Amino acid sequence: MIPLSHIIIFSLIIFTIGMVGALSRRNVFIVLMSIELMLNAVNIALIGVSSAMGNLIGQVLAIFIITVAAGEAAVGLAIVVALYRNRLTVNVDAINLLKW
Amino acid sequence: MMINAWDVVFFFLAGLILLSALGVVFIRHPVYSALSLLANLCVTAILYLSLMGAPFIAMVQIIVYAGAIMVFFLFVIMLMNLSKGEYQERAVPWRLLLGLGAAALFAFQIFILAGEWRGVLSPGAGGFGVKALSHFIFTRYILAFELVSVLIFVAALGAVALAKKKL
Amino acid sequence: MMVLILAVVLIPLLGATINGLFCWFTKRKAHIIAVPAIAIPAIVSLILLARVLQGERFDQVLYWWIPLGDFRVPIGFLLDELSAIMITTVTFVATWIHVYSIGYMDHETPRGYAKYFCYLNLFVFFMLTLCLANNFLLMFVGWEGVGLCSYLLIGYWYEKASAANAGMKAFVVNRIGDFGFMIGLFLIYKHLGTLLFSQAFASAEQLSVGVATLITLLLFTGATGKSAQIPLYVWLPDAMEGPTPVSSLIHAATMVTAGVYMVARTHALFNMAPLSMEVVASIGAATALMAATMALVNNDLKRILAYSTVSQLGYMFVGVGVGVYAAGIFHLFTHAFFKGLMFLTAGSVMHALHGELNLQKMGGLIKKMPITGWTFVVGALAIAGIPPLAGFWSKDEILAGAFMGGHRIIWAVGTFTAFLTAFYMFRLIFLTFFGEPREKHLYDHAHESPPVMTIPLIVLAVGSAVVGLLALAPHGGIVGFLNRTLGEAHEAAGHEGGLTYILMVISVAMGVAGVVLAYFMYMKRMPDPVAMARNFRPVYTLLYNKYYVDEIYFAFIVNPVVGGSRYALWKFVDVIIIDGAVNGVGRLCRLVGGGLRYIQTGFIPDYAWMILVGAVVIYWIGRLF
Amino acid sequence: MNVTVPMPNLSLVVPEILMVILACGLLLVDLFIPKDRKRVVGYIALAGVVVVGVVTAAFWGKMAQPATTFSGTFVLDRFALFFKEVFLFTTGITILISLKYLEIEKVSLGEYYALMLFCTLGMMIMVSGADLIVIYLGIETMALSVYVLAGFMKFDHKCTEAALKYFLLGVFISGILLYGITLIYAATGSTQLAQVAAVIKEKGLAKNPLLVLAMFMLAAGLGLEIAMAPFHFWAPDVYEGAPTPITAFISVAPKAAAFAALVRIFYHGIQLLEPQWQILLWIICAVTMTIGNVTALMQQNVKRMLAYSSVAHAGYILLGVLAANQVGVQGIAFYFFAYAFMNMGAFGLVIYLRRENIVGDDIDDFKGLAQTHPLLAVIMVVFLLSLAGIPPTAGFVGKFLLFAAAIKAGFYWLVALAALNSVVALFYYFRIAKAMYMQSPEPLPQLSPGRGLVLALVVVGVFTLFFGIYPQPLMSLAKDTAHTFMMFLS
Repeated sequence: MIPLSHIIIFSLIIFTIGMVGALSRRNVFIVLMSIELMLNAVNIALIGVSSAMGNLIGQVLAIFIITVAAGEAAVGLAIVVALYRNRLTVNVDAINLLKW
Repeated sequence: MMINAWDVVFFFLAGLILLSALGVVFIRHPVYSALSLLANLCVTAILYLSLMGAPFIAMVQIIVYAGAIMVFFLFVIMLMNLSKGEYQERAVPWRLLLGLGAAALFAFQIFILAGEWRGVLSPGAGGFGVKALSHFIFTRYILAFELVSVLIFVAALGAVALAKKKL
Repeated sequence: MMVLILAVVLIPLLGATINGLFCWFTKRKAHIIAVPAIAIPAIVSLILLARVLQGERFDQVLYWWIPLGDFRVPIGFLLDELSAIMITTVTFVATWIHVYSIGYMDHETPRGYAKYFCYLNLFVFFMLTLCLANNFLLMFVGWEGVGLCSYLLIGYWYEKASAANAGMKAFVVNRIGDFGFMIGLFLIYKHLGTLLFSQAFASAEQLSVGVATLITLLLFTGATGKSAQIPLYVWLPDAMEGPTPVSSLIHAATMVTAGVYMVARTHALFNMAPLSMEVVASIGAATALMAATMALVNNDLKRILAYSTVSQLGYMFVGVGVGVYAAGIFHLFTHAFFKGLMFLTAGSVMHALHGELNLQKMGGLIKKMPITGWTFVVGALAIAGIPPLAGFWSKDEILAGAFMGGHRIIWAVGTFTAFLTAFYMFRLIFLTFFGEPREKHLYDHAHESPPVMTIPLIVLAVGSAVVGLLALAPHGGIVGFLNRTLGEAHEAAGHEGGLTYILMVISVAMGVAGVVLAYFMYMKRMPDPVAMARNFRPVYTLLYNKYYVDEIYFAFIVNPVVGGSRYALWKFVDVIIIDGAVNGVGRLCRLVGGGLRYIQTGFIPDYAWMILVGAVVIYWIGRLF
Repeated sequence: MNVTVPMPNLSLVVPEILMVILACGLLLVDLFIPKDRKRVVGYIALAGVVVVGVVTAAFWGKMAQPATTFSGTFVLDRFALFFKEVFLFTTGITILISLKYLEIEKVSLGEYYALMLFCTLGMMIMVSGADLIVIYLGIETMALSVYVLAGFMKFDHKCTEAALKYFLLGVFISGILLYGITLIYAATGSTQLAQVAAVIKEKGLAKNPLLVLAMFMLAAGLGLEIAMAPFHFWAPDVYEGAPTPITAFISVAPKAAAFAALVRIFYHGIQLLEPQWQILLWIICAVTMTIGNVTALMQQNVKRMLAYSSVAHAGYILLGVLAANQVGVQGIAFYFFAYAFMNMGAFGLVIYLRRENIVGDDIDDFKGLAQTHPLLAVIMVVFLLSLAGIPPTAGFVGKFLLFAAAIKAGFYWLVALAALNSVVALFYYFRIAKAMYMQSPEPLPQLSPGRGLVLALVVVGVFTLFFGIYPQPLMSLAKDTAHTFMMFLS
């Protein structure tokens, strides 16, 4: 018997780790992967709640999130590839032509 | 406080997931970072399977997430074949601190609400089969399901349009 | 009915839009769009007039602009006897002036040509809106719209400094009047709670005399600006810098009469305020006299006509001021014909003499340009009040109304002004068209204008000759017709057989006297005008310099304001207060803006954590409240 | 094993189905059209959008009552229809202004139009979604297409950078949005708005901190597309970098979609949390208006200035959301059409100034426009007046409605602040007018706009003026929209 709050706090920790990665890392790939980590944390929470409540909606949403994550990864990586061709860098700190 | 076997499983898996998550964020080299994420996703799948009674999600997690997305990531990272200087970031401590601070602030916000989460997981109670899930998707969420197919198509279309070299 | 009214209003707008948007396409052919865009409404107006004659009336809100709870702004039209006469006059005169412009604006650049017709159509649109509005706000929109077009057209040749200045002067002077008008509107809305004419006039009797006086005086301030009355008449003579057809249409026949129309339209309010009526009549009489005296000695063809316009507008205000609203509008109606005509003939003369306006250089032109000359004479006879031409009937109505209403002094002033009018008009005629040519060179090159210009002259001359006879139509003639809306204020006292005829004889005698005097002075040189000017030098100088009003305004109003603002205001208010406060706020804003933009560092992680921190902070502020 | 899958009522999703067919068909047609004639694809897309617009409009009369399908996850009401028309109109105009631009930028591709249609599809689903899952998927469909479109000029450094910024922040925020959905799900056991509302009422969860947090996370997720502070940071950069037609598009359509989804979730899902979300939106509204307007003051790039202006406009529209009354919804609906006219127009002008080597987005590019292209300058002034909210333009009517709604709801201070902000806004709009009218032109290459662009400018210019002078038709449509929407609430 695992209390739901454990699961949620755990997912929250993972979510926060992902967020830290997204905020502090500068390699675009790692930023992207950190965001995937955040989505994964959401999934843990969703399936946990779904399981605890005996309600399938959470699982359905989790499946969709996984699929959307795939789509996001595809588009994101394509953008990174296009950017890399132009600038020969994948470092988010080097990307600030547009400012002010 | 009684400790039963499921608790042990949970804490073990949680520990693994946590470690691999930290790995994703703190490992320098993107390839190793990606591998760490791969591990993270696989262990999460085990968590779904063992504790949350969600075998289908576990499978999807392995096949789509680990199998497709991560391979895609690794493929692109290796395709670019970044030199060492590219991925070796200079540490920007204030940014890390700010990131940590902001994230902590956010976490704190949800954390103090932990008491609001009621209910327990009962692992081993069986959970839902694939049949129930699919019935649910194909009746109630059929629109969402169709929409996801459009979304995947859009993603593929967009990715090709952006990534192909010639116009 | 609604469809017809909309057609009258919107067709000119359509014409303006086409010429405005496609000036690169219409170019020289702009008139093909512009003339029908006025001619069709003119025909439709006649149909409408006929239906109004049969007793039809139209007053309907087309739609409410932003209807939301209590705040409702009506957009709607009112067609009654008054507006029917107005739109017929406007469209009829405008049509012929459009035709005339085809010839007159011949030398313009293709785009300028299209632009000119675009403005002219737009002006007619706004003028018709003004006349047909069934509420104060829409009337105000038209009021401002015609002002805008007038401003644009005065400054049409904006390369010329005098034209640009004149445009500016008209703009500024009119704003002073409009300001009064606007406050008047606010007061009406505040005290009567409506902007609709029908509702406002129905409840006008609730107003106390004081409030009514205040409102009407404010409205009249607007009218003095637009209709060039003392003290705001100074812009009109300068407005003659615009193309002559514009002077004819806007600054003689239509726009400047808007003030008279407005007073007549709001007669229900004016009836509540006897004091305001006195003010209107007195200012009208004073303006009539003053402008006429200024016209006596001027040598500029168009300016004489401009002063004459101011003077005639004074008559109209006398009419509406003494309560014979119908007579005032009747004079407006006849004036549109003969003054429009005279400006067009002046334009024809200018056209022939390459822009020469000085009377002293003309003379004997009637041999070279007979149509122009004789049509002008018709117009002058009309304005001089010689029966049976148009001016006689309307002027007589006004003067009779003033006399019957007990305004003996005003009647006397008006009658004397009639004499002056006849005199300066025929002075102009004798100097221009008769006698010996004084500038051989100019005379030799003079030629009659092309038919496209002379036909409108003939049409308007015929109009000037006969429209006065409408007074004799059955059922009280045009005055009786107008009185169906305007009410018979003092009419009960009028037309007491013999007295009326005596007054009529007196005013005709005054007109004839003026013509005869002018003939002897300028054709026979006895008494010699030059000698007269020498003998009465102070008076002559005073008149020649237009009573120094411009100079006085400059000395006492413009210069102190400009100088004061330059020295006192600029030094003190601007530097210390404006710079310190308003500019300070502006500067603060810019400073903050300048600072805030640097938040936008361009780095993605920065954005992410700022979003996060901002969100958390806002969340907690929200939770704590 | 027999599983019966009940057939949902497909008639309500006919516009969406048509949209998918159109977009896929477009991709097929694209294969057979030679590279130098891709414009044809644009024409087909435009024709299709018009058809879908007509089909959508045909629903109006039948939808006096909202109708649901797909087990209540999809709702069609006048509110949704109205916003769908906004999207379709914006898409149509965007296609018109793109035709020539894409050729100048040498990225004329069939995929561009297909993606735009998919994006529109996503937004159409968003406003019709009655279930958070469907709304989320609608957002993602829209967002993925827009990310790609924003980076469509893939050889342009700024453009790809804009796409990356948009993408990363968008995905980051969508994580937060998902957490918000999870929280709502955890608290109420459902994601369907009607059920969420019922559970909140039944269990008395109006003050539940989980829900309050969830509400804020949802607002954050939608706030990114709305570009409200503090989620607006991407907007100026992306607006500047993206292809100008796409900038015009994302300044209107996704914003409208996100607003519509926000209104639907807040009014129909968690309306019992009104006191809580009013406080939050109050703060956000005040900050958004002020930041947008004040920062815009010092911008030299017109696209960037309009980006900040669009942030400020998001603030004004939030007034309508806050008011939570019928006039507010009416104002939002009206404002989005007005906003579509004037903003598309202003960006269209920037595209008009696009010529070889000049993007046309610097304020100096507007110098002396009144002398070289007087008509163009006049049209721009109409758009600027409308953006500044001065009569007689559609922008004034819209702003009037929003302010009136807020006053009716008692937000006097906020309206005062909004009015003050409108005055500040005058300054930077005036800067463009000043450049056009009071400065002399520099010798620049001839402008060569496409016919599509001219048509689009005339259409939006006429609409801006027409609905300023005669707002009645649009207002009554917006009123019906608001009426049925709020009726469902009570």
